[in-house]
Amino acid sequence: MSEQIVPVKTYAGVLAALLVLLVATVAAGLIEGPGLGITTALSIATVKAVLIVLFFMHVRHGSPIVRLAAVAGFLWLALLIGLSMTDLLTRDGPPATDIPAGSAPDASLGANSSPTGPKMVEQLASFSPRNEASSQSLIATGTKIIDAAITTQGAADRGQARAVR
Amino acid sequence: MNNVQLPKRHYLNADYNVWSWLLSTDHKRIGILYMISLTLFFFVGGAAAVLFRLELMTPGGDLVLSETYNKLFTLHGVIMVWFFLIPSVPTVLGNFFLPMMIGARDLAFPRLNLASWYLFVGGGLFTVWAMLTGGVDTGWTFYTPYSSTYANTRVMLTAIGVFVSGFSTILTGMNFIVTIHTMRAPGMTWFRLPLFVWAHYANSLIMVLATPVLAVTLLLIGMERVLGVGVFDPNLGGDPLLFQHLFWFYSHPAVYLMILPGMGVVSEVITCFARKGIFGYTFIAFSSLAIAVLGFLVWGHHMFVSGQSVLASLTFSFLSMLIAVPSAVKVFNWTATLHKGSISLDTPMLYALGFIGLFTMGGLTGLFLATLAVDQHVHDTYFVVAHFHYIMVGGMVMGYLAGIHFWWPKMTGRLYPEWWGRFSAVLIFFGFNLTFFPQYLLGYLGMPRRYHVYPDEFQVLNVMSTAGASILGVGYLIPLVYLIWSLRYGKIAGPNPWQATGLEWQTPSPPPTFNFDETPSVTERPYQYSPWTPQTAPPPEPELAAAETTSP
Amino acid sequence: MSSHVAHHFDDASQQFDAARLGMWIFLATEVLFFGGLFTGYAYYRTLYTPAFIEGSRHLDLVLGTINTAVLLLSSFTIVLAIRGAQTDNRRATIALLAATIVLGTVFLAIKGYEYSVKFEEHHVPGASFSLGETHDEAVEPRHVEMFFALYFGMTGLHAVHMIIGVGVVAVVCVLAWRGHYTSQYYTPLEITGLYWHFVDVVWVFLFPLLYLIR
Amino acid sequence: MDKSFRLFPEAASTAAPAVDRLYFFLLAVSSFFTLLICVAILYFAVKYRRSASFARSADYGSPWKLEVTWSLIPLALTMVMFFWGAVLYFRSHRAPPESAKVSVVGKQWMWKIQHAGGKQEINALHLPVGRPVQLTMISEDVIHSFYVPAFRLKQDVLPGSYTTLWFEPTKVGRFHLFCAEYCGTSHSDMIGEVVVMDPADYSEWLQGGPTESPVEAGRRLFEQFRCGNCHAAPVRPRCPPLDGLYGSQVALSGGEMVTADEAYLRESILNPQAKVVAGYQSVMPSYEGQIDEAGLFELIAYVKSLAPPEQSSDKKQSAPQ
Repeated sequence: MSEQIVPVKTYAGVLAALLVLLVATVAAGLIEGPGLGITTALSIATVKAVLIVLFFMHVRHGSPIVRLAAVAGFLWLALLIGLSMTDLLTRDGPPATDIPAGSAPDASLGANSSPTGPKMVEQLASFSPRNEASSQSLIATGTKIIDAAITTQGAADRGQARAVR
Repeated sequence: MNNVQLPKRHYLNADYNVWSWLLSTDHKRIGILYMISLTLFFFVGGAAAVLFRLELMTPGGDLVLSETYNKLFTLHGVIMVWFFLIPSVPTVLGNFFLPMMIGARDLAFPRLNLASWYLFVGGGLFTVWAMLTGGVDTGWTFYTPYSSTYANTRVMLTAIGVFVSGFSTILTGMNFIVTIHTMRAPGMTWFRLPLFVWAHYANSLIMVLATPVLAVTLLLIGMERVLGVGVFDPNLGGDPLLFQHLFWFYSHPAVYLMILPGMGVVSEVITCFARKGIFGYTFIAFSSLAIAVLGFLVWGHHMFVSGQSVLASLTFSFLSMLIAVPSAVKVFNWTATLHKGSISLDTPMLYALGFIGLFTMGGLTGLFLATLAVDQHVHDTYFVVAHFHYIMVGGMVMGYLAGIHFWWPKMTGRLYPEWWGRFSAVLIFFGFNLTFFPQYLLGYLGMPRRYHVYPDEFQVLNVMSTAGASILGVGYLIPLVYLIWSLRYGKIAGPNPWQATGLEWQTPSPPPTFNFDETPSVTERPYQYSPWTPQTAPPPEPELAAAETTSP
Repeated sequence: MSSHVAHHFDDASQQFDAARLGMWIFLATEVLFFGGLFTGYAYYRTLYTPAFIEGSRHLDLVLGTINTAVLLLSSFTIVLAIRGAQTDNRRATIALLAATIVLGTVFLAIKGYEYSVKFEEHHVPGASFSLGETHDEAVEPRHVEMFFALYFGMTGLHAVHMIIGVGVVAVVCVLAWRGHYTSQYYTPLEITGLYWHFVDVVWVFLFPLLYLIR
Repeated sequence: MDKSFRLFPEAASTAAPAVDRLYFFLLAVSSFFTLLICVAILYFAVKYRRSASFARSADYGSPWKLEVTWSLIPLALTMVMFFWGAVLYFRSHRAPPESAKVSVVGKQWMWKIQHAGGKQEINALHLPVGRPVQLTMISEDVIHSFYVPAFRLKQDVLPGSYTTLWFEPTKVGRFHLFCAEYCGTSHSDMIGEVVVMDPADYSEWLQGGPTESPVEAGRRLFEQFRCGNCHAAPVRPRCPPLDGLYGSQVALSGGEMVTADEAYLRESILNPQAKVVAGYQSVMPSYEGQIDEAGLFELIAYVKSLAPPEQSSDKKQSAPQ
């Protein structure tokens, strides 16, 4: 067996760190206001998980492939959550012609309205449709670029459509 | 070749009683067990297809009721996807040959391998029982809220069967990855691995990382359906699109589960029958990994008209386009392998070339579906049906048959009748195209999938499709007959009837229980074929085989 | 070559590597198994943030904290049990495995108590779900029900893993008592430990997500 | 409907020729590569057959250049497909402001359609040629999908939330309307037709039969459910007033702002506690299960018609027709 024997002191140190972090996360959860708490709590949880994985699960001394396997699951979970949220956070938006006068016509792009509008998750706020400065302007810019590229083709369509009529 | 004899002792005659099979931990025997069970499931699923193709001969619903029709296509989808296509090449050919190709005596976890088979067969028989005695009508996609609230059929029983067999897939994938990492023979470095092994490595990554999400999704359907706890149904506060995200996070990569191992088989077969080293080994190997990884990033292209956000649709369309590149790289490299080879069109080669042609068409029509505006028109029509059948049947089933024919002599020690082999390969190719090519046209015309009755003007193309399906059905029955026939009457193959390279050919056919009498050591890259060797006179048999053989 | 090496392995080290890698790959699938529920959580927490905060207020933070500490401690005891095998200290191994079983059982008992309280308060999703009189009127009870659906789904799945874990630890404890494990061969102990720590890691994320949003 | 056998569908909307052009581009690229591969395979299989004699050589040196070439060419082509498809997709998600409004309710297994003027139909949609139309769609049960092949457009119809689809018919005629998302036993019976008419025929058709405009129907529901008892109480209303609400920004008790769009109105009727207006108590009961989706469309139409007293003239879009 090629396993290294880790001193008890190391394990005890890790346990102590984990318990301190537990106290810290509960304290932070009680003190901080809504919203910020979840970021802090998840950061602390991540630190705790990394400690357990590195020391208790011996990844620190593990072979590269074991490290890869340890990371892969979490990476793939990030893909699943990340890309699903890309949809959810940019989905809301009123239908096209129902936008009150004065707001950008491009706001119509997310044609579907979910039953309850999404609340922003702080870290991903830049994707939120409510954030005019980001997602809508992103889509608006995209639309403009593409529109410029196809003006001639659009005109051709219209012409053809009239001719058919 | 008449002087060649079967070896005296091999894995098939090592033990005869039933328990020596049902409790075997020999990867080769488990591969055979899988082959028998898969064949059974294939013909159950195929029978359903024949029935509903007959129904679709006429526009009206005159053969079966709507309920029955819906249960038939669901049965076909569920059985074919989970109990034939996904397990086919990995569990039969992968199980049998992956350890032999890397020079191992068995998979890393032989008992787990046997447990996988039990989970698979248990889940499969349970599902078939549930679907034949009561039926389920949700389609294999189980879309919510239909499946979770509205369907009155055996959704839960079917889901349980699929759930159980999912663990079989996970365990198989895990077994393969560990085997490839830890069990390679001396000298078998990563870039000396046959491409079949690379394909299975990539495939196992998907098995391991995607399947659990399906399992938990089915669990959530169960929660909603049985306990009435809302997860996906809007009436209970849920969102049906979450289901689609979770489901396609599994099911799109699952499409690559159905094609990557087939690609592995084709890489082996093409080189052998072109007598030439594979062109662009590294590119084919890494394109398998690229497909496996990119395959996880494209699921939203099933949701362009689902109400998904525009930004998400754009992202997924863009990522879906990228996956065309590794697929194209593979096709170009296989074609280049043929250049200046010494090609013989034996049965496995016919299947493999058929695979390349049909996969090319299936892959290219995938681009139509990844293109946002075209997908708005063809999504959920017969265009989609044709596309994925070109990949799954034109691709995977052709790959599976190529592999079965290529390695049949190794598995059984006997050759199948070559003329019948070529005949059925050609028949299947034409039957397949006649069945599914008209469906592309139907799809662009706008015929939605899963329609029991349809407008009259679609009839001509549907009749063509049904005619093709009957040819295809006959095409699949012929190999079943002659392969069974060959078990007793086929010519003795000898250790290496194709003069193939690769470790699996350096041991007698059928192989001994522990695969090799002596652990082989590897000194060169795979596919050291030389087109200059005259092929009319076979090279002398290795000493190994001669020593093992004896008169019957 | 040890007698514990199966026929198809060359040596004990290869077998150990294979077992450990196999366990890690299994754990990667477990991450995604729980991951489906975490995705559901992220999805609905985004949609129904106030309801989730409301739901979280109905959980017992003290018991949750105690349970977290219990689990962290059990990870410590099991890692020391493995160290015991590595140093051929059989008594320590057995005692520490027994301690792990006790801690796991304490966790499950506390969890069971929490569940029973939720039953009495009608917080279990389903027809009889009710938030009682005390809740914030601005939240929709149906969305709080979604929180509890995920709470029971996630902690339930976690508890099932804990029950399996306690069972497996009990088996290896008996085997250790019979002297199966030495510094030359302790693979089952090591992979049991990996599983146990993984279940712990899941809880480390569940705890703040369920108990600490307010 | 043209019932004769054909290999290519009719094109009857402004979107259709554009989609067809893209389709032909894809078809050309695909055919080229399919032929390239198939011809190459057949040619090699014959030319380099085992019995043929030629100078066989397998030494190619490094394949890097070739590999990079045949990776980049497909990549470039797929990027063209992506951008071209994205352009048309954008266009299909941006209805012209002058679009006529039609509401669509899908249920197992029929389409219920109501025009802005109140005319209702089942499994049929009558439209004037040459005028853009925007559908606002919702399902009462499972997911359906509104699909008109001749228009090259489809959009899933979801329970619980609105989706929209717009198109401009260019051809007089009758076209298939299909449900494209599998929705249960009689999925294939959930079909209807889109009848595109000359504007003159259309206005004649609109006159026929009894109609009650959605606003009037909505007012009837408003009175039936006694919504006015709270929302229109003359002195110290317990609920927010509804005049001029539609399209405005509403401050919620949580401090956020929302636009009062259709989705917001629908949610506030079915699930009043989700978004409580700042300064009000959450006293409104839920009307879920009491009003069906068609009724909700009417009630929302009525609320939309309640213009603020001073500036009623700007709300031309939501005013009763």
